[in-house]
Amino acid sequence: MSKIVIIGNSAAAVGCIEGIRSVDKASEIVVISDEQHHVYSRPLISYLLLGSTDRQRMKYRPDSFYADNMTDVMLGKTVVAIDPKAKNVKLKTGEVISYDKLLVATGSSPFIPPMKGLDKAKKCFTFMKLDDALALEKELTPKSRVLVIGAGLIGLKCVEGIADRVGSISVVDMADRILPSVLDKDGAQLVQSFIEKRGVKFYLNDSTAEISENKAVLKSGAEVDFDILVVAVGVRPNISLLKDIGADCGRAIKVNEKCQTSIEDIYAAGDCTESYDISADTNRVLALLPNAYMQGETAGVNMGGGEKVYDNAIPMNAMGMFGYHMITAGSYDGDVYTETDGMNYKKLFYKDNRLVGYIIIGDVERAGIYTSLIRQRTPLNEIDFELIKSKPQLMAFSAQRRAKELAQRH
Amino acid sequence: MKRIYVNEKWCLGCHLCEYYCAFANSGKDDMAKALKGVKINPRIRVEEGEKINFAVSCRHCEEPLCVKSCITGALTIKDGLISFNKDKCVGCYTCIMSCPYGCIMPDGSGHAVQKCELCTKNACGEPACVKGCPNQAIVFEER
Amino acid sequence: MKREGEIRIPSGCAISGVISKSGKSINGREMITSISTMHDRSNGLGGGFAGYGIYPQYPDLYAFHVFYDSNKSREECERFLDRHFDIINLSKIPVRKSDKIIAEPLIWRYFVEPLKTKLKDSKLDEKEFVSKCVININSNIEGAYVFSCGKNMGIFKALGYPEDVGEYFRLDEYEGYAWTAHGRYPTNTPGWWGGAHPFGMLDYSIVHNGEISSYDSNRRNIEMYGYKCTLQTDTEVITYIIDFLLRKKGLSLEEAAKVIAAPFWSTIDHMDEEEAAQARYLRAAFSNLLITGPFSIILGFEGGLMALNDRLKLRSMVIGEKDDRVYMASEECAIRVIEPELDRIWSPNGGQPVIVTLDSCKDKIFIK
Amino acid sequence: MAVNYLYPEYEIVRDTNKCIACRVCERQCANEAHWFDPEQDKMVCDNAKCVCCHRCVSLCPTKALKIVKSDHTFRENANWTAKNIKEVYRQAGSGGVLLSSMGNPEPYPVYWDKILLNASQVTNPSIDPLREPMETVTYLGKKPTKIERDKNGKIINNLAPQLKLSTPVMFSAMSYGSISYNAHESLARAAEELGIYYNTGEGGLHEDFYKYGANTIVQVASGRFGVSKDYLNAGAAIEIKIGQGAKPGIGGHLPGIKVSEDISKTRMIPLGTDAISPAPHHDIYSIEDLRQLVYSLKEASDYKKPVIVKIAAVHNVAAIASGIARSGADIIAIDGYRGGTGAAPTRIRDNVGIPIELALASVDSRLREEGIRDSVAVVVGGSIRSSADLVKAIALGADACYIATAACLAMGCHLCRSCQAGRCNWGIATQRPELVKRLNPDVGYKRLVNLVRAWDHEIKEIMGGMGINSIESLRGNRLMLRGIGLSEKELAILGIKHAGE
Repeated sequence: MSKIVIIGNSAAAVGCIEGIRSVDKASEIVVISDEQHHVYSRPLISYLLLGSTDRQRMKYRPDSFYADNMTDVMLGKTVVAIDPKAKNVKLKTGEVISYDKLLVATGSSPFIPPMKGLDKAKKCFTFMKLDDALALEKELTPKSRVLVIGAGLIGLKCVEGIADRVGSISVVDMADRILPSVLDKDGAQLVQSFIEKRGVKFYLNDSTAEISENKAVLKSGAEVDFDILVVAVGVRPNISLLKDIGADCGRAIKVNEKCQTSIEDIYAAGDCTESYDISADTNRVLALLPNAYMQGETAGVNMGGGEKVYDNAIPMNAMGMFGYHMITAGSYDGDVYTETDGMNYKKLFYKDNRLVGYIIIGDVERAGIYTSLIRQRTPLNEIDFELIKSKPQLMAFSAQRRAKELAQRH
Repeated sequence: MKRIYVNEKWCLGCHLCEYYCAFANSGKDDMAKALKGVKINPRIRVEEGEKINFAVSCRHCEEPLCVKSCITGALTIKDGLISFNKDKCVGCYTCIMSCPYGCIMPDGSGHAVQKCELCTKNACGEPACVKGCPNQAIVFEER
Repeated sequence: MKREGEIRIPSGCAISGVISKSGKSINGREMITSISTMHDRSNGLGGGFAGYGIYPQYPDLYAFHVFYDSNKSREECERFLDRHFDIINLSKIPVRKSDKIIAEPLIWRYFVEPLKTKLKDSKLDEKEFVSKCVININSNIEGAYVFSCGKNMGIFKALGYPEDVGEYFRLDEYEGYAWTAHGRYPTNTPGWWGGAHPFGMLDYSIVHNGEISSYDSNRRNIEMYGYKCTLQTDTEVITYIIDFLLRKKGLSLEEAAKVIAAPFWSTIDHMDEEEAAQARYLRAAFSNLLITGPFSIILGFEGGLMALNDRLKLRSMVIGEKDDRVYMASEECAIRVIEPELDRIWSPNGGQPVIVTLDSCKDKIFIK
Repeated sequence: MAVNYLYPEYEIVRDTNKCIACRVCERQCANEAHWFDPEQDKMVCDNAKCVCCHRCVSLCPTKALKIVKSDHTFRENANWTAKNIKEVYRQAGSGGVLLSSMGNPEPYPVYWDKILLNASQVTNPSIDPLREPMETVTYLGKKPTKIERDKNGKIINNLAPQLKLSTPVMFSAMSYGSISYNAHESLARAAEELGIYYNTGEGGLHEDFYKYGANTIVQVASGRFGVSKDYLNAGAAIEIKIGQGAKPGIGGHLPGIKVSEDISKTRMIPLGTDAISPAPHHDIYSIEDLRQLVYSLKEASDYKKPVIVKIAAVHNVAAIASGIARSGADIIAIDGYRGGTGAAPTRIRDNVGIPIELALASVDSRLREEGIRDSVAVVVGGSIRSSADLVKAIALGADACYIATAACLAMGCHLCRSCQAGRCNWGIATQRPELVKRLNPDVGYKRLVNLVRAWDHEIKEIMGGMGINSIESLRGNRLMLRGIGLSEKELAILGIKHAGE
């Protein structure tokens, strides 16, 4: 029996706790979180504003979760340092918590680039945590003019969340298209048009030149009046705790397949880490909830004395805007199969006899079959690729494979 | 745990499983009342090929990617059964992205998903697709 | 009213038997006493006795007991007997008239042996010759009925309660080493003496209590082998089956019991391999001679008695022992009344034969 | 187009209030009687294509369908019935021999229904099969003529080869070709589980089914399809088929279109060729020829397997059976005129042969009269519809019964009697793969097992009521039977008394 300390209290932490408890019912678990909240789902903050969830329902796990898993939680406590030799962590309050094994799941923080006059904007928010959303919500009025800087996932989900509660929304992004990290140009155009129908105004290939209290002047010369400013240009992994003690870090903390860092008995998971993206053969920060959970779970099982590897991470995103859905995964490289039909849009990317990525907008049914092809690195010559191109279906697999998948437990 | 297994050798492609599924989850007590004039949205789907047909529904995986990926905690696994809490679902479709079998689908509302829960939450008792399959191509058993 | 042979008449009954293993004399009076105790198991429509060792003066001659309806029948029968047998002695069987015994036929007794030339011409063995002749008389001579035809044994039967029948035939004047008795409870009122029991074939006699359900199956099978079930009674068909199995097929008494009251297949499966193989063989080979439905029988034969119940034991039967005597009866009271102090008394299981022989002929009887 | 004189025999009735247009009827009708009409946005049908097989009715989830016999009428009379009129029209249209399937449908007397069973009351106790052993195990084969003993006096097992049945039922011959692979598999597996036998029919034995050999009777018919030494030794018994109740004196004809690769291999004939069974065996023109074939087959199988000779019940059946009993055959199988077939000329099916009840009674009586009943077992078939028929057959003198129509019904057959069309919607009498797969042997075999077990329970119940606890005591026990509404002559042939006697 040992003592496991987890820094952070989101998906990776929950994955870790559930991973530990799947193999180890005895060890002590301590969760240290700088937030004051029972574990909740970060991506749900936009749905909270939208009204499709509430404080209670957005809890990622039930109220009894910590008790059920025999876990001590220290909420509102910030870890300031790790001593890997003494095997303890020091809190801002001066408390020292020892550990036998440590998980760093510190996530990431909004990145606020230097912008001229930003300090003049009185109602300026980021959109990452529950407290951010609650603060933003307080300021929303039906007449509010909102300027969102950043047309990425966070920015647009924020747009969706507040769209019906404000007067107008403008979105500025330096990129030439919305959702530049997940969509290609054509797909982005399709989605953009759809969002524009809801009255949202986009300023792309553009950025703020100067911000004053209620107005932003853009580099293009355009002027945008606003009451509320939301900055959502990106996030930075929180890696300082480990970087300070010499752990191997790139853009984020490096971990192996077992989610171990370069320092003994210290694991890391979630948005603060880099993962190996098998679709692109490269290390990336895959800041997405499923990845965080699975990394956390992998770390947890290993910390609890079990054996688990996580070796098939890929970028993937499922997102809806005003009921218009898109699912993307992998990397957009190699040969391309495209299919468009009105509001439905599909691109498959394949190379070296493997599917490596896809973008589907509109009819997303059964997209997971494509995801699985990427993650399993299924050789395309073993399946009926022509058949599966048009529609994700198990019919494209061999009868033996189907028998295995459908007539056996797994 | 008892699971649903399909054997395509015996699937006739009659689609009755889909109708029995849709009826079982309609909450109505009469099939004609439930399904007449309705485009059904069943949780089990028959794939049709040239000489092959088979039905697919949630496999209730032991390592369920949908549960691990669910951003809300609406999908949970207990005693092998993967259940879905509609109340928590926000319709993000991360599960649709994750399920390797394509067995989670949008529900009728478009704001949430639906999946086979082995008829544990309706009045059917045993999975309706299994009961309704005329050729035992779908079975519910311990393997 | 149809009589036996014209219709099948079910009946309930009482049976009793006794044997002295050392061959000591037992007076017929004892059997009368025994069977009268079970008066209520009869209804006055038939009673009878078989005694073994009762004709020491003619031990090697066949003793034919014959009922005649008329002197015409007698004359015809005697002509037949003359043609086939050497008649050493003939007489009316002495009786003690009583108002309890009515509708008497003529009752004659003949001590005979087959004519050597006739026997030779027939190419049959002696017993087969005799049985064929008896069947011939019973089937073809109207009004004549041979109801006993063994050596050194005799059957006595009539309409009436068995104790009255015993008195009528003056059985107190006979001594034998073994006796059986029968009281009958038929479910109609036939008026024919031949329908009473025991039923005999050569030295085999059967007293039987029960109503077998396999009757027609057994009858139709046994009739393929030269028997004719003229009386349509259980006793008749059981006697023929026993005669067939023992005399024609050469089975031992135990083997015959395994045919008649065959062990259940489930029982056979639990036997050791050799025993099981034999039991399976006997069941498969003689499947149509399995007798089902309730029966308890006492088979009398030269040198012994065998008691046997159907395999479910649907009829009562107890066995008592005292010194060299063995008693068999439907009810214990029928034994206690003649031997109150028994060494042992028990109720054999269904299908388990109880075979008792004279000490002097033990070896002779089992394996032929 | 010529005028079609025939009006559809059946009408498909759809309750549109119940129909949810799931189209299962359309998907499941191989005759294409149903389809969805998008213009009317509803299901429509063509009654002329309906054979009343009930596939759609059975699968319709809302029970929106029923099939009714058309009340359309000809101006018929007792002589010119609708059937006669229609058959004339059909023949005038086609110029051909009319073909039909399954057994004789004409309203000749069904003697089973005129025979009543006995039960014990008072004088003899009935036996409760739930409390006491109740035996239905049956051995089929010759009984030994004499007991032989070794030098220690132990009985030597000199029994001729026997078939041991857990209950006196066997599945009678239906060839692979006339019925499907899955139907054969269902029969084979059911026979194995039940401890009884199924019969290959004349189409050989598929290699997949050699493993069920211990429960298989291999048939040798006039076409000798699929007969080889391996085949003869693959089963537990060999049956020489002389005749079939549905078409005595007639051979068989499996059209080449049904001779698929698997069937061609199993029958040992070229792919796509017609498989024609001659009317007689051309090596059996007399009873002594039969004896030669019996012994040839015994020779080929090392005298280890009983040989069955199967004949149709015809007028002279008793004498023929007597001849067979003396031919060395171990078992005689008699098929009555109501026995089924995959295809027979209608005139033959409806007019040739005699009822199995009378044939059985006269054969059993004759063999007993001749004292040879124990030298042969008698198996009868030809529409044994229930355990009651079976019990009556045993009591009349049969050792066991063959069932095939009832077995087909168990597997889903609805007696639409259009086997000859090869479009069996239930996957039984067809070779079309998409139809064959409709009979999942896991389902089919279980239903067969259920049927036979149910009958076995009923047999035991009936026997118990009679006070009989072993089937052999029922065999030939005609006192357990009484006729009802039968003439003196019929009673005499059946060897039973009238009820009340």
